[in-house]
Amino acid sequence: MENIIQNLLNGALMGCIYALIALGLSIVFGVMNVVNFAHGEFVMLSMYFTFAAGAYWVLDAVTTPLITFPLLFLFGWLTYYLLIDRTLRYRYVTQIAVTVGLAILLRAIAQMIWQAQPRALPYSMIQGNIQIGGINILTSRLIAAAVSVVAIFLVYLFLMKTWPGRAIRAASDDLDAASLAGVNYRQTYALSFGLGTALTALAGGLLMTFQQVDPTMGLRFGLLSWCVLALAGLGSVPGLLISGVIVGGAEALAMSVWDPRSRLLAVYLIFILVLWLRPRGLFGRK
Amino acid sequence: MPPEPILQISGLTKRFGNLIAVNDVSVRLEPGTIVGLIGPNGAGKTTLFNAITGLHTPDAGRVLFKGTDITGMLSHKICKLGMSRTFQVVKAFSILTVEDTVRVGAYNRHGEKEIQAKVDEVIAFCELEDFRRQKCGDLSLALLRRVELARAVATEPELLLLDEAGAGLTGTELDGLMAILTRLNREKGVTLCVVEHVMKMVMGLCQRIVVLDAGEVIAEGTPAEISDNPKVIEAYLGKRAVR
Amino acid sequence: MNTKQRTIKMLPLLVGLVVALIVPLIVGKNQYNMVLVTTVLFYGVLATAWNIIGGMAGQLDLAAWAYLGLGAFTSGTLLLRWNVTPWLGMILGGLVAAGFAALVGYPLFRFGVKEVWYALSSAALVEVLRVAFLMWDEVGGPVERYLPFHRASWYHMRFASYVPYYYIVLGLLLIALFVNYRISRSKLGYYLLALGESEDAAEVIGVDARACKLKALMIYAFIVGATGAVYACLFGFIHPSFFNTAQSTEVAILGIIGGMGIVYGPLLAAIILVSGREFMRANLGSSLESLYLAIYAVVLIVIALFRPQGIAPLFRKAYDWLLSRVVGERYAA
Amino acid sequence: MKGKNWSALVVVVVMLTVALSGCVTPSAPAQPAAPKLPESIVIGSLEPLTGAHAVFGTEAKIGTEIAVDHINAAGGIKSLNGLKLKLVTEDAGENADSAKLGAESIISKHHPVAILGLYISRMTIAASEVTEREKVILVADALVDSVTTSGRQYLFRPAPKASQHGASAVQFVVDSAKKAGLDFTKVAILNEDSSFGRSNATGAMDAALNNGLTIVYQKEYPYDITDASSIVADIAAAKADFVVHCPYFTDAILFAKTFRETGNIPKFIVGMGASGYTDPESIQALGETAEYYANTFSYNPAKKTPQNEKFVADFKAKTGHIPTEAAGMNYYAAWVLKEALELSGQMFPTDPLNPDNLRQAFLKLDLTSGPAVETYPGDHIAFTPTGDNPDAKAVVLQVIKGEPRIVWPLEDAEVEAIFPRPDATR
Repeated sequence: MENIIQNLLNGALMGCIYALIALGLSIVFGVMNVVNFAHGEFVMLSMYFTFAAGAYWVLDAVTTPLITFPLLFLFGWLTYYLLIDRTLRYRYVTQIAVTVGLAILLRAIAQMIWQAQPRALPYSMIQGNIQIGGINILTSRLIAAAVSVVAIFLVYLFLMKTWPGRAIRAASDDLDAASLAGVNYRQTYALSFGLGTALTALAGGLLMTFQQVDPTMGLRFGLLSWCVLALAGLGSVPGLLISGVIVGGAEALAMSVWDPRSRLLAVYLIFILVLWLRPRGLFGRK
Repeated sequence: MPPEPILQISGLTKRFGNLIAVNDVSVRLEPGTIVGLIGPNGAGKTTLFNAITGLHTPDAGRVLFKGTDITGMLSHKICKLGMSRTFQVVKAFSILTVEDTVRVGAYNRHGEKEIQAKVDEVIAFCELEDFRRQKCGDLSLALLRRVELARAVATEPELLLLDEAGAGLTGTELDGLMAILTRLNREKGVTLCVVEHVMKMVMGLCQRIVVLDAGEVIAEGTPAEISDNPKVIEAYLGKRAVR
Repeated sequence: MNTKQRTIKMLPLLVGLVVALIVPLIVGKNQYNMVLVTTVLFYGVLATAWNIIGGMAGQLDLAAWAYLGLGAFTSGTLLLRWNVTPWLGMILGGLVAAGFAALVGYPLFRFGVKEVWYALSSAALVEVLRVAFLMWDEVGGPVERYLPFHRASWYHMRFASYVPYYYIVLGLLLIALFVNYRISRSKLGYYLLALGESEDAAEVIGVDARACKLKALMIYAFIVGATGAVYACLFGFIHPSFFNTAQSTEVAILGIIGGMGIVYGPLLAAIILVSGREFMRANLGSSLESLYLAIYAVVLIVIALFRPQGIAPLFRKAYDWLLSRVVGERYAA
Repeated sequence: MKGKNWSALVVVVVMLTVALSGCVTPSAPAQPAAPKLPESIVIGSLEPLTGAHAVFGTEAKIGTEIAVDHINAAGGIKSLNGLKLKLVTEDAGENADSAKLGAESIISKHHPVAILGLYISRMTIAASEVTEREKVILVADALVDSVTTSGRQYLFRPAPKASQHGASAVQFVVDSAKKAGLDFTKVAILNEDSSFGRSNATGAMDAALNNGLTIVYQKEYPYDITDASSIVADIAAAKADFVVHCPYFTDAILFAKTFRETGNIPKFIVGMGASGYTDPESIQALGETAEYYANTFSYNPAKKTPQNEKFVADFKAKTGHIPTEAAGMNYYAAWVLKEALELSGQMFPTDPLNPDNLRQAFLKLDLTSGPAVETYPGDHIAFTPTGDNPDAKAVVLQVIKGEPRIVWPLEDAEVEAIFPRPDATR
């Protein structure tokens, strides 16, 4: 029993990071209705940047987002103007084709630069564990989860309280009306895409404190974040957090009580069931 | 004793979250007539159409078509029963040609053997001869509206719902459309229900008009009665004044 | 259309068929080239089958290798357990794949899962099956199951050369093309194209979108499943790694690049892109590692951005031009 | 749409022709004429150079390259008038079909006498269908037991097979515990869920039962696992004395970090099947966390023989680190091949490169000295008819002060094992 609580806790903490990853996707898909199949590859790229910053400048993984966040923002911003902007007038099929192409490209580039072998950073300064009763909490997960929650809250405030945030939300509600009200959709879209991409930098930094990265990692995070997004539904930032925790918890539970391989099964079964039975997601407003 | 209505809507309600788009609407359509459905933007006309044709499931109320309860029935089954529609925002089959688009509608009642004859007939009827081999994606809005009408006509409906078929058309195009609709009504006996903003078309075509505002029926009557109705004037002008 | 025009229009088909038939005579000696052309045709079959659900019905299915794997496992398991010939396994594999497609497709379409969500759920399906078969030790499991090794046996569909496989895959390709062609000329085809453009608009003019999509999905799954049986024999084993998301996505990409809903489009894309990819792999592979992947990706992005309707229309234009030059405007298509 | 559909098929035809003409390579004569020898003996290295397994394939290729250089520098095949070896390489991709394609490609382009490769068992068996058909000797560096049990005639595997690795890992711990006077009875067995992982685990389980140990925990997990904390927690709950683990690569790093982070470090953790804990890349990625981890190996980089020291020095000069298992296996495999060619030259002077003759030579090999044995884990090389060497032995490496050191078998040990782990928490 203790073991199950232990595993659920680990899963829930992991789920907070999933929520952070899905938040970027949610902004991109929710606001711009852009189907980004390369989101997982952005996470992978962030992790590699973190690795590079850690390996060459001897930074601790947790501090690397200071550098990688602006870098990824710029990357997302450029990606928007170079690729995504052109796809807006076509059907979603074209968007998928373009973003899948981008995903393959990023994977290939990562493989060329960092080779296929997984890369990891040495022990981070936030590693260790805290014992509470029989429960063993990993410090890195705890801090990662805390940072994720704070980041999600800050993004929430940004969307609710600041002018650019309102512009993003306005564009998500009704593009035509927002354009009339003086919102330049291109800038807003570029901003959203940049922000959505930059958030993966934060997640990447946190993940690298306890995980390794390899070029094929993107697919897994991509599907995972779509799953969290589907479960949460569009437009609910706090809902993402709950969904992330549900997915993380389900994963950990499946791994410990059923079979370690069933982790994916649990995640995808949730995903498919949600699509069938509640396409709006648990907290969606659309 | 009035004849059996072709469509009878009673107490129809459709909500989206907290928004009540259509509230307790009851309407009767007599066979062979042309009825106008008007109202300001956001009055719930399109939602009402969607609820009738099965694209939305209504939250309450019933829809009877030729005496059959079609509430919540799938659109294609309703179409088989003899009702079709067009859309406010044109939904063209851009990669199909005009001819093939009409063919899709014609398959509703015809097998492979008679299909070509039917397609030819509808294309002639809707005066689309010159464009039959063009792709819908390459056509102008006015023509697309005509093609939408044609593919609906090809299903051989008894009742046809037209959602702003006249929007964005020039005067000549409008006259052409009205002529086709009149012929459709007279020659084929198709009952028409038109949602329309273009008053010329509403007044010129319809025998009876239903006015919706904020999801509710606020007036019903002949064109003359409606144009004098103070509630209708308020609904329109009131809205405009707010803007 | 007079006889001469018809002849001109059938000409490409005949020439293509003749060339396809004599390919082994030209390159049959070189097994590597044989396996290359077989691979190209193999992707051609998958992409052509995909055209039914993806191109015509507009459902971006990313689960090709899920059905392929089901076909391979059905046929392979039947052969291993009960010594059932893969020739029969092909049909049974196709049926299992189609049945599974119905099982999955019915609720998906019933609950209106579409567009990006359909794409994602189909991608997830591949992963689900991969994991499920990894865990299902009686049939799958992590250890490869090798089909009985025979130097050559018609009964076991094992041959010492790729030439027979080439003809089997060519046969499947012709079937897939024929099925596509027939569908594109039938009520189902027009219905699929219509609902692929707008489901609502198709529904209100009498198209039963759910049933049509389900039919399309099942036909596609059947062809892909049958191909899976041949795939298992070609490589001599079955393994859950057959359920491959990246390769499934590639099939969809070939369909998109070829031109959605155009019968010969996906085949064209498969011929150009797959042979290009294998050429690059052979020539850049060991020296420049991932470069070919990058080039492949860039080509993909460029085509998707600047030719969103696919490459097939370009080829048709080129052929029309060629015809008008050779036989005069009158017979040009 | 009428009719036009087919028109573009002409273009298909054109493309097919273009695609094919690009593929066609001038075909060389199929077999060298009997008495006349070629200018050099072509051997191939077919390894996964791209994709998920590229890390192993690249090492393997370097190992083979160095071996060929050494063989040629030492005078080539002496029984064939000092004929030199010529190495050709090809990428085998990352899955079975690309492996098969790679095999077809390298054979049709270069007609090698023998091929070394393909590290990944699934790929090896797929490619071996091609080498069987074309009668090309395949010297395999893939360890799964079933590679040699599927009835291949032209396949030989000098390296110890996976179940030998599993058994060695357990035997090492049992020996070390006895030596340290500890009573180890409870073992946890972990493996990633490929056929390789399972083969290793099977060997370990048999060895554990033979040694009277209790298997208190046994788990198979996917190699792309991202969170090992639940498994580590379960191992702690099962109170295992030591863990025998067959990781792939990424997961070894993940598990090592998680053992440390959760503070649930068992008294010993030994890896089986080479990949994982003691690879230079893993040590680099793990930093000090790699300390005390042990791993079985199909190659002994510390073997104190002139040939081995030469190889290690050359390898280090080229790559900056000591040879990994993949490199070592291919190095001695190339020497084994060289010895077989020598023998074939003696046995069949008229047609030494005939695949059936070369196969006979392989089966007749009986080596106890020479460069092959000097780099080999074990001191006797001879093949059974299935192509295995029953006298192959896995060695155990342990990371001590950041360097992998040979600690077992005791007679080959470089240093004494640090046993049990000083940082064990229970």
